[in-house]
Amino acid sequence: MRRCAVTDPVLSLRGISKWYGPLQVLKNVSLDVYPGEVVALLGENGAGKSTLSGIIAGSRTPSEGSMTWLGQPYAPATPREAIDKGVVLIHQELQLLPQLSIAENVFIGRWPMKNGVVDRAQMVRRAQDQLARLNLHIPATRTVAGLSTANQQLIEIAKALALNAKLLILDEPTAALGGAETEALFEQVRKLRSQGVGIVYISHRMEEIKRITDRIVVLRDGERVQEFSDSATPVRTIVESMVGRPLDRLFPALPVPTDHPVLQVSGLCSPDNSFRDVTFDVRAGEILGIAGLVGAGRTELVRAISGADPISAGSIKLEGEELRLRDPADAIAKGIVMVPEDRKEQGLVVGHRIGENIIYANLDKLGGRWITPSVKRSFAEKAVAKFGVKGRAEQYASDLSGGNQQKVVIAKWLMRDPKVVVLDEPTRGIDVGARAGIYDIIVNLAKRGVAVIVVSSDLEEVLGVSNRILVLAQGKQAGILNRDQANDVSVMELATI
Amino acid sequence: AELKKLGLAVANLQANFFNQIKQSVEAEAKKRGIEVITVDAKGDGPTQVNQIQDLLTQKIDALIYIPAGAAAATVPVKLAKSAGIPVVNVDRNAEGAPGDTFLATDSVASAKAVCDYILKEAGGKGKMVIIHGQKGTTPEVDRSKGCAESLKAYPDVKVVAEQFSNIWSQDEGFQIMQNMLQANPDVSIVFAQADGLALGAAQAIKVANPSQKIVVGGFDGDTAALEALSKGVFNVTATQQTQKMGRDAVENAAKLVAGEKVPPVQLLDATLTTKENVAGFIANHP
Amino acid sequence: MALDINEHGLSSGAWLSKLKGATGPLVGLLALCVFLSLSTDTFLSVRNGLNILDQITVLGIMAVGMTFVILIGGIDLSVGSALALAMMVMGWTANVAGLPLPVGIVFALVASGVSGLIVGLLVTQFRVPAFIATLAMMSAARGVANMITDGQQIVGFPDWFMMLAIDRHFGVLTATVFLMLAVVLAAWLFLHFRSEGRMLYAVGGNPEVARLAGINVPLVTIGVYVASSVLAGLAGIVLAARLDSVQPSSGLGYELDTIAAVVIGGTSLSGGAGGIGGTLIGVLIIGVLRNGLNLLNVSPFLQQVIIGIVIVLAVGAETIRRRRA
Amino acid sequence: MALDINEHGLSSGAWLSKLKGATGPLVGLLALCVFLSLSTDTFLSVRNGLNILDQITVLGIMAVGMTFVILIGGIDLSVGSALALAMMVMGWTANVAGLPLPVGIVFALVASGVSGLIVGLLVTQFRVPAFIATLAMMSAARGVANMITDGQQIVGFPDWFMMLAIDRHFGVLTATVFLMLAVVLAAWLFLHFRSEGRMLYAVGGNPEVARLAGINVPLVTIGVYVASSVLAGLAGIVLAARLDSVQPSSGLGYELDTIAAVVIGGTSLSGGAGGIGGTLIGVLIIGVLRNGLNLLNVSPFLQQVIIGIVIVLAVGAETIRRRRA
Ligand SMILES: Nc1ncnc2c1ncn2[C@@H]1O[C@H](COP(=O)(O)OP(=O)(O)OP(=O)(O)O)[C@@H](O)[C@H]1O
Ligand SMILES: Nc1ncnc2c1ncn2[C@@H]1O[C@H](COP(=O)(O)OP(=O)(O)OP(=O)(O)O)[C@@H](O)[C@H]1O
Ligand SMILES: O[C@@H]1[C@H](O)[C@H](O)CO[C@H]1O
Ligand SMILES: [Mg+2]
Ligand SMILES: [Mg+2]
Repeated sequence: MRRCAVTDPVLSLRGISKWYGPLQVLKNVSLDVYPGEVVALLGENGAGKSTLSGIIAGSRTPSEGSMTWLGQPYAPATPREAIDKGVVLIHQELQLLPQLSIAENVFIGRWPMKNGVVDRAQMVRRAQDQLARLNLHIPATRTVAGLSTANQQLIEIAKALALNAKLLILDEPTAALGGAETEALFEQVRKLRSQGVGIVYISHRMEEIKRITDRIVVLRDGERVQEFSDSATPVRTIVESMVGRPLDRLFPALPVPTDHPVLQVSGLCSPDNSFRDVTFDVRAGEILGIAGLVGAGRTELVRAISGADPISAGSIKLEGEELRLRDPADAIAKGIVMVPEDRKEQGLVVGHRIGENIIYANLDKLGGRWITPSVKRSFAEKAVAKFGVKGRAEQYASDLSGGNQQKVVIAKWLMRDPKVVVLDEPTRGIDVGARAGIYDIIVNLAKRGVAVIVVSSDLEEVLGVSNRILVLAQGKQAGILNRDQANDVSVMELATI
Repeated sequence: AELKKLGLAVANLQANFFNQIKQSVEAEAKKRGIEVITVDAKGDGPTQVNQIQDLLTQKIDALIYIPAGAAAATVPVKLAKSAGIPVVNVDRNAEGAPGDTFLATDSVASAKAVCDYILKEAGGKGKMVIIHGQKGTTPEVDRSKGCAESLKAYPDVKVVAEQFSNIWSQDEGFQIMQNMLQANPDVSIVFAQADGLALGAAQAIKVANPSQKIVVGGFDGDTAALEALSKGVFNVTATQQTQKMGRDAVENAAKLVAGEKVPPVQLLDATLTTKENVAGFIANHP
Repeated sequence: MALDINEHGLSSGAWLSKLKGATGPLVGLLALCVFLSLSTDTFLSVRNGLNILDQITVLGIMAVGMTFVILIGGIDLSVGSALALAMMVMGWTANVAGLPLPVGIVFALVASGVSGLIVGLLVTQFRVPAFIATLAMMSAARGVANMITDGQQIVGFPDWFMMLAIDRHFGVLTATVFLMLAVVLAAWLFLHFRSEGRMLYAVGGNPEVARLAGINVPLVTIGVYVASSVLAGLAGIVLAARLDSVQPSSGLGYELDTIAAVVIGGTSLSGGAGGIGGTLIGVLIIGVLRNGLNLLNVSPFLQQVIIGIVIVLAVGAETIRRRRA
Repeated sequence: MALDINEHGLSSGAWLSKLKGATGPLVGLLALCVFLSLSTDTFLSVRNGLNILDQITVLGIMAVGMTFVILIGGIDLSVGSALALAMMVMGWTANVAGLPLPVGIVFALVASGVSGLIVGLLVTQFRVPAFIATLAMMSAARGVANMITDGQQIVGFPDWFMMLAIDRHFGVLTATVFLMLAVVLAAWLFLHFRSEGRMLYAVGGNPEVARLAGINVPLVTIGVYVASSVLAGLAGIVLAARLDSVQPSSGLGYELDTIAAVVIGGTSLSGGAGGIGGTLIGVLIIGVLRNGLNLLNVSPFLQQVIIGIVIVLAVGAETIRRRRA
C-alpha cells in the first residue's frame, strides 16, 4: 500500500538529537509519518529506537530538534499531552499493574466516568470488547498477575487500541508473542492502517517487518542511515544496513552429537498439569529445541528440569543417576543450569554490576576463601571476555543493551562448565547481529560436548539451531522431529494438535 | 568555689511535675545569675546516661538529677562523682549510689493520707484499683507502701487490679483505667499515683459512664489537675511543693559547690488537696 | 445470584474475593469474636460492641490515611506527631489565645496539613525516602507540639466538645464514632469510585506506569501525605474530645499501631494492593483483641505475648489458606 | 597512592564512590563536625570523641544487624524487644538463678537468637511479611521480658562487668567500644569478602534471581534475622554493662532509631544496595547530632525539631549532589 503523495504527514520530526550526559544516543534524526502507513523502525540494540519513540510519546524530551503534529508545533512535556493529541506508544517493557484487573489496566488513567464516578461496569464491558478484538477470551475482571507474558503483551496492545490513536507506535510488540497472537495483532494493525492511522512498528523479527510494513527506516548508532520503500529489498541488505557491515550467516553449522545420553527425562508431570508425561533425552553435544504455541508449557517443563519448579511424577536422570531436585541449587550442583526467559526478573539483578551478577552464580566455587576485589574482578573479566560481552565487569547490568545482558546471563552459567545448559527464549528482544553471537555460543557449547536445550517461540530459530525438536501441545508431548524432518509446517502441525 | 554552670537532667518533661520543677530551677538560677543546661531523657535511662556525659563534658559545676528509670539510676551519679561534681537528686534516688543530697516529698506519708481519704469517702468498702507509676522508681515504691499501710485499716476494701504505667501520663491513665473497667465494671475506688494518671482515669470513667460512684485519688498537684479538682473531676490529690523543690535544688547545689555540708535526705510535705482547699494552690503553687 | 452478577458485576463469592489479602484476617477476626463470645459473658453485648467502636475511633481515622499512604507504596511515621501537633494547636488557640474552639479545630487541621505538605514536598521534590522524611517530621512536629506550651498539657474544653465523644445519639453512636464511620465510608467510596482514588493504586503499583498513563504522580503523592496528616490531625481532635485535654506527648508510638492495622488488613507495604475494607478489619482485630484480653482478665504482660501471637496467626492464616487453594 | 590503586584496585576517588548513597550523609556528617567544632569549645576534644563512641555502642551494634536485614529487603522491628529480652535473661540467670554472669550472657544471646529464629521461620516458611512478623515478635518478646521478673528491674552486677563499659584500656577505648568496632569491622569484611555476604546483596537485589542462581534464599533470610536478633541481644548486654542494671522496658522505640541510622547511611529499604560503611556514618550522624545539641545547650524541645531538620538535610544532600552531577 503506497501513501498518497498529496496527504500531509501526521507527524514530522526534524533534526532530533538526544544526549544522556556526554553520550549522544540520537543524532539529527528526521522522520515523517503519514496517515494510513506502517513505518518500520529498525536498528540494532541500542540504536535509539525506543528513545525516539519515547520522545514522540512525551515520556522523554529531545535535547535538540523540533516536531510538528498535523502541521502544528508539537512538544509534549508529559505522556498525558501526547495521549490527548492521539499519540499512543506501546512500550517495549510491559507497563502493567499486576495487582489490578485487566479492565483497570486497559483504562488506567482514563477510566470511563459516569456522574463523576468511575463506571466500572462500562469499563469491564469495553475492556472485554478490546480483548475480543485480539482473540483473547479471558474475563476482564481477572487480575493481571499470573497471566503469561504473551497474554500480558496482548493486554498492553488492547490498552493502546482502546485509545483511538491517530499515531500508534509499537515497540517490539511481538517479542513475547507466538504465531497466532502475532496474526491477531497484525489484523488489528491492518485495520487501523485502513482507517488512516499512522503506525510506527519496531521489531527485530525480519520476516514480520517484510509482511506488515510499507516503508523501512534504519537507525544506526542514533543516526538515520537508510530508508527502504521497495518491498522486494532482500533481508540481507536491510540487516547489513542495520549492522553496518556485511553479515555472512545467522546460524552456524551444527556439530554432530555423540551417542552418549547426558540427560534422560521420562514420564515427567507437573503438579498443575501444565505439562504431562514428557519423555526425551539429550545427548552430549546435542542441541534439543523445544517448540510449541504460547502456553504450551515449555517454560514450565524446563524450569522443572532445572529445579526451579517441583514435579509430581516422572524422573530426571543425569548420566544415569536419578536426580531429586528440590530447588535450583540442587540442579546447579549437578551441572544443570538455566538461562531463564525473563532476563530482567529472573536472569539478572539489573541494579547490580555485571561482575557481581556473574559472581552470584559462582559463589559456591569462590566460597570458603576471601573474595577480594581482585579475585572478583579477574573472575568476572574472564567471563566477560570469554563470551564477548560488550561491557566491563564494574558496569551496572542495567546499562547494557539487551543482547549484552543476555550474554552476561549465559556467561555467568558457563563459568561453571555445566553438563546441561537450558536456554529459554535466548534471543527475545535481541537484534540480528547479537543473535548470531548467541547462536555461536550455543553451537560452541555443543561442540564441547555439553547437552543443550533451547526453548523458543521463534520458529526460524528452533529450526536453525536444533539437532532435534521436541514439540509440546497444550502440555502434551506431541512428538520429536529430527532435523531433516523438521520444517515450519511439520512443527506447526504437531504444535496445533 | 562558686556555682556558675548548672546541669539539670530531667527524667521526662512530658510529666507536668517535672516540667514545674524545671521551670522553677531555671527561674531560680536566673535570679542568681547561674547558667542552666537542661536535658530531657524522655523516660529512657540510657539516653540519660549519654546526656549526663555531655553535661560533664561542658564542665558543669553541679548536677541536679532526676533519674529517668528505676534501673540505671546509679550510673550518672557515679559518673559525676568520678568527675568531682556534686549531685542533687530530686524526686528519685538510687539505692546503691545516692546523690549528695536527696530532695523529695515524703511520699509514704502523703500517699497514706490520699488513700485514707478515698477509702473513707467510699464508705470503707468496695473494689479498688491502683494505677502505679513507673515500676521501681522511688515515688512508685513509696506511694505503694503508703497506700498499703492505709489499706490495712480497711479489710472490706478489695484491691482487684494493679497496673504500672511507664511515663505517668494521662493517655496511659486513660488506657489503663479503660482496660480495668472492662475487666472489673464494679470498681468504686481508684488510686492513681500521679495526677496525670488520675486525670486519665477520671476521663475513662466519665466515658464509660458506670452506674456506681467511683472515688479517684491522685498525687502531685499538677497545674491542670488542680483546675480539674476544683471542678470535681476527681476527688483528692497531694500537692507537692514543686516550686520549693526547684529553688531548694539550686540552693543545695550552690552550697555543695561552696563546700558546705547538707543533709543527705530532705523530705518535703505534700498537702492533701480537695475541692475545699484547692483555690489557694491554684492561685499560688507552693 | 444471577441478578447480582448483572447488577453489580459481583457475586457474593466475588465480594469475599474483593477483600483479597484480607480474607485470612477476616477469618481471624471472626474466630476471635466467636472465641470471646464463648469464653466471656461480657463480650457479646451491644454495650461492649459500642465500647469497642469508641475505642477504635482514633486508630480507625488514622488508619484510613495510612491506607492511602501505604497504597501508593509510601509510609508515614509522622502520624503520631501530627496528631499531637493538631491537639496542641487546637488547645492553644482555644484556651490560650481564647478563640472559639471551632476556630481552633480549623487551625489544628491546617497545622497538620502543613506538616503533611512538607513531607509530600520532601518526598517528591527532594527525593527524600518517605521513611526518612516522615521520621524527620515525626521528630520535628513533636518538638513543635512541645514548644507551643513548653511541654504543658491543656485541660478543659467546652462541655459540648467532650460530649461529642460521650453522648450516644439515638442511644447508639457517639459523634466521634459516627465521624470515624463517615471517614471510613467516604474513603472506601473514594478509593473505589473516584478516578483520583484509582490513581493511588496505579501510583503504588508502579509509579512509572502511572506516569506514562498520564497520572501526575507527584501531585497524587503530595495529596496523599496531606490527607494522611490531616486525618491524623482529625484523630487528634477526636482524642482531645475523648480525653477532654491535650498534651504534647499524645500519640507516641501510634505510627506502628496504625501501620500494623493497615498491614494486618492485607494492604501490601510494597504498594498498589489492598484497601479500606481490609484496614477496617485490621483495626477491628486490634480493637477486639485488646478489649477481649481485658475481658478475659489476662495480665498485661501476657497480653503482649498473646497480641503478638494473634497478629501472626491472623496474617499467617492467609498463607495457609492460599497454600490449600 | 599509585601503589594503593594497584593493591586494592581502588583510588581514593573510587573509595568515595564505594560509599554510593552515603556520600551525601558523609558530607553532612563532616559539615556537622566542622560546625560543632567552631561553635563549641567542647566538641573537638579527644574526651568528647571517646564519649560519643561510648554513646553509640548500643545503636552501632544493633545497626549492624539491621543493615543485614535491610540489605536483604527485610525489616526488623523486634530489635528493641530482643535487646530487652536478652537483658532480662542475663539478669535473671545471674542474679535470680545465681549462675555465673558469663553463663547468663550465653543464655541471653541464645534467647535473642531464638527470637530471631522464630521471625526467620515465620517469614520464610509461613510467608508472614517481615513487618508483621517482627512487629508481632516486638510485642511478644517484650511481654516475655516483662514476665521474667514480673516487670521488675534487676540492679547490680559484678564490678568487672560494669568496668567493661567504663575502663578505658590504654586510656582510650572501653571494652564495649572495642566490641562495637570489632563487630563493625567483622561485618564489613563479611559483607565485602565472604560469599555468604555477597548472597545478602543477591537476595536483596532480587530474591528470584538469587534462587535461580542457586542461593538458598530461605536459609540466608533465617540467618540474617538470627544475626540481627543476636546482635540486638549483644547490644543489650553492652547496655546492661553501661547501666549496671537491666529492666524490661529497655530499648523501647530503638527499632526506629536503628532503622533510621541504617537508612540515613544510604542502605536502601528496598534491599540490595548499601553497606556497613554507610551505616557507620548514619550511626555517627545520630550520635554526633545528639551530643552536639547537648553541648550547644539547645533546649530539649527545640532539639527534636533540629534533629528532624538535620536528618532530612543529610539525606537530601545526596539528591542535590546527584542533581548537580
Ligand atoms: N536513561 C538513560 N541514561 C543513559 N543512557 C540511556 C538511557 N536510556 C537509554 N540509554 C542509552 O541510549 C541508547 C539507546 O537506547 P534505546 O533504548 O533507545 O535503544 P533501542 O534501539 O530501543 O534498543 P533495543 O533494540 O535493545 O530496544 C543505548 O545505548 C542506551 O544504553
Ligand atoms: N489464557 C490464559 N489464562 C490463564 N493462564 C494462562 C493462559 N495462557 C497461559 N497461561 C498460563 O501461563 C503460564 C505460562 O505460560 P507461557 O506462555 O509462559 O508458557 P510457555 O509454553 O513457556 O510459552 P512461552 O514461553 O512461549 O511464553 C502457564 O502456566 C499457563 O498455564
Ligand atoms: O513524683 C513524680 C510525679 O508523681 C510525676 O507525676 C511523675 O514522676 C514521679 O516521679
Ligand atoms: Mg528499545
Ligand atoms: Mg515460556
